[in-house]
Amino acid sequence: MVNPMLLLAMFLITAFLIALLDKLHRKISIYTIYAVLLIASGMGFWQLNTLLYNPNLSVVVFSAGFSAPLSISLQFGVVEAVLVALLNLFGFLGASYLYRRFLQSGAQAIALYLLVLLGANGLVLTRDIFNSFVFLEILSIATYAIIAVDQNKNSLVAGIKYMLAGGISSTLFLIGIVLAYRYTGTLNIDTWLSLSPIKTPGYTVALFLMAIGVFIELKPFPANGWALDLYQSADKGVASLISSVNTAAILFLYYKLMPLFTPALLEILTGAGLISFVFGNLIALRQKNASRLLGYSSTAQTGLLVFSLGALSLLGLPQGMVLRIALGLFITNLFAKSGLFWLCGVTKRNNLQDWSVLRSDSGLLIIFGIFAVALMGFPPFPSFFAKWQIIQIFGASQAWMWMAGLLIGSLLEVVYLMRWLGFAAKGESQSTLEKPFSKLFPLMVSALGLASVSYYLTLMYPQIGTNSIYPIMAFILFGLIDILPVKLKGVLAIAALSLWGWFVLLPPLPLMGQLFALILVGGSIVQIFAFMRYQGAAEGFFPSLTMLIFALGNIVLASTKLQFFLAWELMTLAAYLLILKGKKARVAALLFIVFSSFGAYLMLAGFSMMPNTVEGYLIILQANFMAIDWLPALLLGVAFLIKMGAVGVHYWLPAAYSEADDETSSILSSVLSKAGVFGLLMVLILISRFVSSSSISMMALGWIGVFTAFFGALMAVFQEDAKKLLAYSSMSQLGYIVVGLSLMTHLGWVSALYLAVNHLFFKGLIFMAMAAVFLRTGTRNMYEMGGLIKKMPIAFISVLMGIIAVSGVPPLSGFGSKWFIYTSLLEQGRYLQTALVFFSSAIAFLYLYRLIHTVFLGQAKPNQKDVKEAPIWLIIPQGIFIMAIMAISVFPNIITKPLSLAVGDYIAKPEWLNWDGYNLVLNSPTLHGNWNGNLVMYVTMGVFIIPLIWLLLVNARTQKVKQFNIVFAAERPYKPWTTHFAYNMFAHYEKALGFLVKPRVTAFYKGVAEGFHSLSATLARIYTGNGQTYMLHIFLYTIFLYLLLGVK
Amino acid sequence: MIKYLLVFVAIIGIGYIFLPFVMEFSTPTKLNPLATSYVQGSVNELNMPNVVTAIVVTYRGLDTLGEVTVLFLATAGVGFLLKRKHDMVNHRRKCSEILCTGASLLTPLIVLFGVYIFAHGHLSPGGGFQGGVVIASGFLLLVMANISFHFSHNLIHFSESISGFIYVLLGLAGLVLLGANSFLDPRYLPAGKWLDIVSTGAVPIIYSIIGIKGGSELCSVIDSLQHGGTEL
Amino acid sequence: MSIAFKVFWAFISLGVVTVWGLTLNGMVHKIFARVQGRLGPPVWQPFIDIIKNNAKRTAITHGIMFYLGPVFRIAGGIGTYMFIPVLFGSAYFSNFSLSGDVLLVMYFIFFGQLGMALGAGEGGHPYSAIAVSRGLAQMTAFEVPFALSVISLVAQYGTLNITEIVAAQQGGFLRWTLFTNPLAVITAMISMLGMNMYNPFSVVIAPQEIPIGPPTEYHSSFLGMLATNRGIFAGAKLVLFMNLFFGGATNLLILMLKTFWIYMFSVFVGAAYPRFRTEDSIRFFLTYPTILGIISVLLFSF
Amino acid sequence: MMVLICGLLLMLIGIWAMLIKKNIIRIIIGFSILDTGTHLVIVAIGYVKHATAPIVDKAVNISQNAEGGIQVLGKVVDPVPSALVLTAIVIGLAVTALLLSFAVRLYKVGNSLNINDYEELKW
Repeated sequence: MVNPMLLLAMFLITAFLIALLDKLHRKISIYTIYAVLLIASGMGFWQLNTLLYNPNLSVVVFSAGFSAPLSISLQFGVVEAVLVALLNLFGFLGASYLYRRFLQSGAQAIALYLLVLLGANGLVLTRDIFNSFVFLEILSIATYAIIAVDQNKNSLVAGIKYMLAGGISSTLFLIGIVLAYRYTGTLNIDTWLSLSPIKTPGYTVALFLMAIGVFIELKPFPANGWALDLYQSADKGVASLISSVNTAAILFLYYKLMPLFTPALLEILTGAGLISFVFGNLIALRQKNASRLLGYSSTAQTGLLVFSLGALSLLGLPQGMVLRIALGLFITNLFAKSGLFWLCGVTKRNNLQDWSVLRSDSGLLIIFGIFAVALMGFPPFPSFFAKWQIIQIFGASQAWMWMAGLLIGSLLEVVYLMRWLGFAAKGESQSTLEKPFSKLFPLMVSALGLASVSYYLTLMYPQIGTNSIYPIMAFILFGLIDILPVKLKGVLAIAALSLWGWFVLLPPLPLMGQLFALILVGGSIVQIFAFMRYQGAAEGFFPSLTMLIFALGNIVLASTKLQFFLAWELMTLAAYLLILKGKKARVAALLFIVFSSFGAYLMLAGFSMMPNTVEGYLIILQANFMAIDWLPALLLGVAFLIKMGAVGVHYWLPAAYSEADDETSSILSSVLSKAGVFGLLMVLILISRFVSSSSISMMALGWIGVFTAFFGALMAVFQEDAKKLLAYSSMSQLGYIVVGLSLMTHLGWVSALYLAVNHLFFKGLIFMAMAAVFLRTGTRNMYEMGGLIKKMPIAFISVLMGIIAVSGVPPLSGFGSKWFIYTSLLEQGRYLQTALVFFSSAIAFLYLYRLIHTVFLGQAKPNQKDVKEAPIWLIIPQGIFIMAIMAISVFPNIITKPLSLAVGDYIAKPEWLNWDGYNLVLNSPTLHGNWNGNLVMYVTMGVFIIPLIWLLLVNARTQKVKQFNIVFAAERPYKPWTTHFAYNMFAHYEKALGFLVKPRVTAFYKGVAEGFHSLSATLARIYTGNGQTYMLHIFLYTIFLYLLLGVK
Repeated sequence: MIKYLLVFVAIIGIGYIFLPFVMEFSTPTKLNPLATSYVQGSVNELNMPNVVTAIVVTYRGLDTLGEVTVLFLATAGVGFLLKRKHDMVNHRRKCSEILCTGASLLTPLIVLFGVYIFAHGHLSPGGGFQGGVVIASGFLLLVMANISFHFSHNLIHFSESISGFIYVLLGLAGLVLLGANSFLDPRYLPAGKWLDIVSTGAVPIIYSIIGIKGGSELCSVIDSLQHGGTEL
Repeated sequence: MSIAFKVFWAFISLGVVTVWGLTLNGMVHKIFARVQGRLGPPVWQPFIDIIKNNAKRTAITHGIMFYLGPVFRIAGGIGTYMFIPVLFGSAYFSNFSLSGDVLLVMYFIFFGQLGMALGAGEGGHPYSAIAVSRGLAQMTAFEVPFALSVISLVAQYGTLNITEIVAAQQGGFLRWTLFTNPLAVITAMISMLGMNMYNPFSVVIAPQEIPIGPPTEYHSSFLGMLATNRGIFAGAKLVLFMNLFFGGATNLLILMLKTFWIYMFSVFVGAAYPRFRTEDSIRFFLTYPTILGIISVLLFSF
Repeated sequence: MMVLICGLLLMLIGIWAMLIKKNIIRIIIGFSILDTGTHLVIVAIGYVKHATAPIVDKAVNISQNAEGGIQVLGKVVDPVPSALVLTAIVIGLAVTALLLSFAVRLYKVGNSLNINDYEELKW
């Protein structure tokens, strides 16, 4: 075992002698402290290693040859070892960041820096309460002093505020210690713990003072103005030090004191932590200054840690578990927050919008991305697992308020961090950065460290399974080979995914799972071809793309809730990254991730109320005999509806679908939305025992679906932007699927799935064809195109097939989906819903005609006269989709029968539904009907070919005429712009029904956003910048908490 | 106005927080067990009459080490903050004859007294810090009197560094000589005779070192405040 | 029945409906002329037009879609007809109605319209597109009451199968839907006004203001085909209405009688009313007939 | 008891000064007063009725027991708070010194000691 005394002695000796060493050479002293910090960190790791192999080792060391209550004891257990290792490592990284400062500032700064770390180490190690006061003061005073490395006015002012606040809190702490000593007669925490509880009010006061002293050092909202000013103005190296090392050590002190608190006190402080988390994030929402934003975020994260430690302890979890969970949050925050502060120092940009400077430096951008994403709790970072567990525990113990607070705070966090990331990734880039190695080094180490810690944590985490790693591995591997040509990467990706899909994904799945696997993974693989159209390396697509597809497969393959959620979050993240690749996709991507996160958090809450699943046994199989309550079903349902873009929560959808790159939009629309369908289906399976078609809930779901279909279609009619049109069209189609699912009947589900499959084909097809059009014309506004049928016949044919399929005109497969949806609805007596569905599908004709007419027909534009057909890579997927559509149109049985079988596993096929050859016969007591897709196809071919032959016979030699060979107002027009009837094509329709699509939802969400931002701004007003006011805050806060505690 | 009201509320509130404690406070009539064992242990195990010193230097020696560190920190911090590139010219007038003479006369005595205090810290009231402060006050007197007396910066820093270093070494000596739990244990030197100045193990040495350390730190602070900090 | 036999009889029935449909069109023109105080063309004028057009030698085309437009159109008309059983209980006049139910028919109606719209679109004339946009807009509106009335029938008869619907109406005229479910029939008849695009819903083809557009872009055999389809399509729709609402027909005579009067309804209304603008007709269809339709659905769903 | 209350009162006075006075130096003085009050409270807590300083000399009754160990019979005050206060004083001193040098430095940069003049960082 390592004697912790040696650790402290080493720090002290170095600190005392550094002045002398510095006389020899400045660099000697700097490298000496590097060595000391690394050795200290190594001692931590060594101790950890020792303890892992020898868990029963005594870990307590006394001083002065006396044992505990008499002397001061240090404890160097597992937790302490982890902290010592990490804190010193970060001390080292921070020191290397400050290398230049040290060169200028001299030995004092170096000694001060070392003493900060000494204080932190001592605080972690000591088990004596007064001794911890001493180390706390060492830590604080050293921090006060080191603020002065940057002697500008602001940091001096912030320093004074900090010192005053620190002085007050340590005075409270000190007086609390001594008052408590009066009752306990000991200063040793362990001895204290073994005492029987003391119940007098005076003791409670003492405890309270002690606790509040430490607590205020943890910067709780709203008594944290001083800390924010400090984060904003201090040198970023120092700010990083404070937010990581300093806070971590004090937090650990808080943790050590926690067992001493009365439950009431702990409850109050825990609540205060949660408040701090939520409000810190709320105020950060409107913050434009990067360092101050990080300050808010940092206080929020500390609040979160305080909260989770307290809450989990209050719920009676074993300490080992509490610590493991908190460690996940802590490590993420440590790496990411200090990294972000360092990054702030490297970019030297305070305004968030100026962070676009990172665009020129993809390495730094990636590092920034890692930090931001980790902070938000996306997988595979440790905070993801921590949050997962916390929410699960809250759910199990029904701590709803806590859960809600945690989730709201997290959502706010997502908003501002993602906005920031958006600025960095998508803003206007102006200049280059100066990047000294000493500052880059810690950044790279912490990003790499965070990534590798996460990777190993994910590997080791129970209930994960190797499958769940694939998306991450794919991301990393394709990230490493991202410089290769895009064609090669495409082939590799297709090969890898196909092999994986065939040998790993499909075999264990039941029919329903295989079906979705084919839709999700198969549908995506086909569309990989489209990405291969890019020239050169086209960096940035394939890591996210492959991660997305693997994650999609994993959603189907999940056997535990965690696996499902992990895959879901990875999918969301990958989709976000893909959307962000779009040229103007900053806002769209932000909307996407915010709504997705909202959904994900609902899902998280829902999962926490759901019974545990059996590991190693697919959820989709378990769903058959498991049941969940209505509340989790509701939460999960809403979560999936968000992903599908149901009306009301569709706000993100048109933006994301239209601003993403065209290939991405295609995948988003045709594939990704089906993940939502899959989820919703699972939920319905889970509640199928006690919910029937006529339940109010299912009726409501049906109406949601119907209105989604209706409003989606109606809004699509009024778009000028082809991609927006397609986006709304997707929304509309998904509405049908929701209606079908809501029926909870065999036929209903078959129709929903049939539609899902169809939608994949035709929407993928149209998107691909339109991608080709956008590529060649360089615009998305339909009225700027026209007459492209002659230039891009293949695209035209694809779109033609697509719109026939979408509209449901026989003989293509689209009619099948209409037939299914109507019959299943009518069979259940949902007449009014049928009518509205019918109306929406009639409206679909409007936008579909507009799409094909304004783009491909009408007058060609002169500036598009050199437009060529699309590259082969975009045509391959189109060909595949056309073949698929034709196949299921001519032989509908190849899809309807398997679908019926797949659904039959969950809802048995009724006897009145039969196949008579290709004739699908429905003989239910309430409805008779039939559909013979095969025969329809032949009849249609017949009635089409006969007149065609006739026409060819009588009119074989037609004369081709030029574009303007029409008579327009008695003249030949020569202005295609005015002759092409395209802009605002359905003006009359807008006059009649436009009032229905006033942007109410937009107004609502804008209002919500504005409300939050002004709330945030109002709250931020309490930070007046006056040091005295901050002190007043501290005192009033103390009094407030005291009154809450209600000591009698 | 609102602000005054809030301050009033804050002060009343803080007073109110202490109320329950004051209400039930009664001066105890006997020592608690920990204090008793300190008193007994100090006399019996350490052979030290001054129980406070026993606690400060031995039992809770780690606190004291921390305390020394805090002093060092303050010095370094003040020096760092008030650091100047060039010494500015002092525009203060010369001291009067009486002050000069008095100060010159008293300073050695004061320093001597300081040494006495920390050398006898284990026997009588007093100790390293007190001694150090007294010594520093002597130098303060010189500074106030504006006698053209220059600290040797190097000397001060050297004594700061080396005394701190020796203190830690003395602590480590316990660790080396007496075992893993004996950091800062002074008992590797003989306990000596009761009330003897060379007794109670290494305590007198430690306290002297603390005295030197404290004195030089405070001198350094005085120097920094007077002349601005120095580039170390 | 063998496939060849079926195809054969399908042709026969197609011929019948073409002739009857065109005759009806001729009569309509005559009636309109008389209402407006003109002499009007002879009843057989449509036949003359078709023959004349098909005999024209010259033809121009704007492209492949333009060329296929009329084919789509007539295929839509024929196809729609093919999926409707014409005579109840007759093996010969049932066409290919076993390929699907009323939903198939309702959707196949779109086939020709869509194809036509595409063909006209390629012509590049803005009026084509304007007409299409009006037509589609109006179509979405009148389909709602029509769908509601069909739904009401489903609620009433529990089937989508046209033959079964007709079967349910057998046994005296009082069992016709017209009498058992009058609201649905009224609704459907109002939407039929829109379907037939006579006044007051004639803004789509706007015969006076827009004398060009598809009819002039298309000429010669193209126009002939379109004219033929006009007969077939009208006949198909009338047969459908007859089957759904007026008890169907067991022989051709009854068929002619019933379809004539169904057609005359919209003609009389058309002759008597002025024209709605597009947005007005949309508003109209989505209010009164829709409410009627909803009531009729609700009446039968409880 | 009196000392305790005096200490508490001093603390409150210190807090008052910190919250009301605008001059940074005065605020620091307030802090010093708060600190001193704290020290008084600490010392007061260690007091035992009718006891002397915890230095075993002639003022304290002692007796030798059989093994040669010394038994302290007289009353001494609790030595622990005394030891603690020593540390606390030094720490208070350090903080005050640093505060003062910050104030000095700030005065040089900002030419004012009024705390209201330093409010640029906010919100």
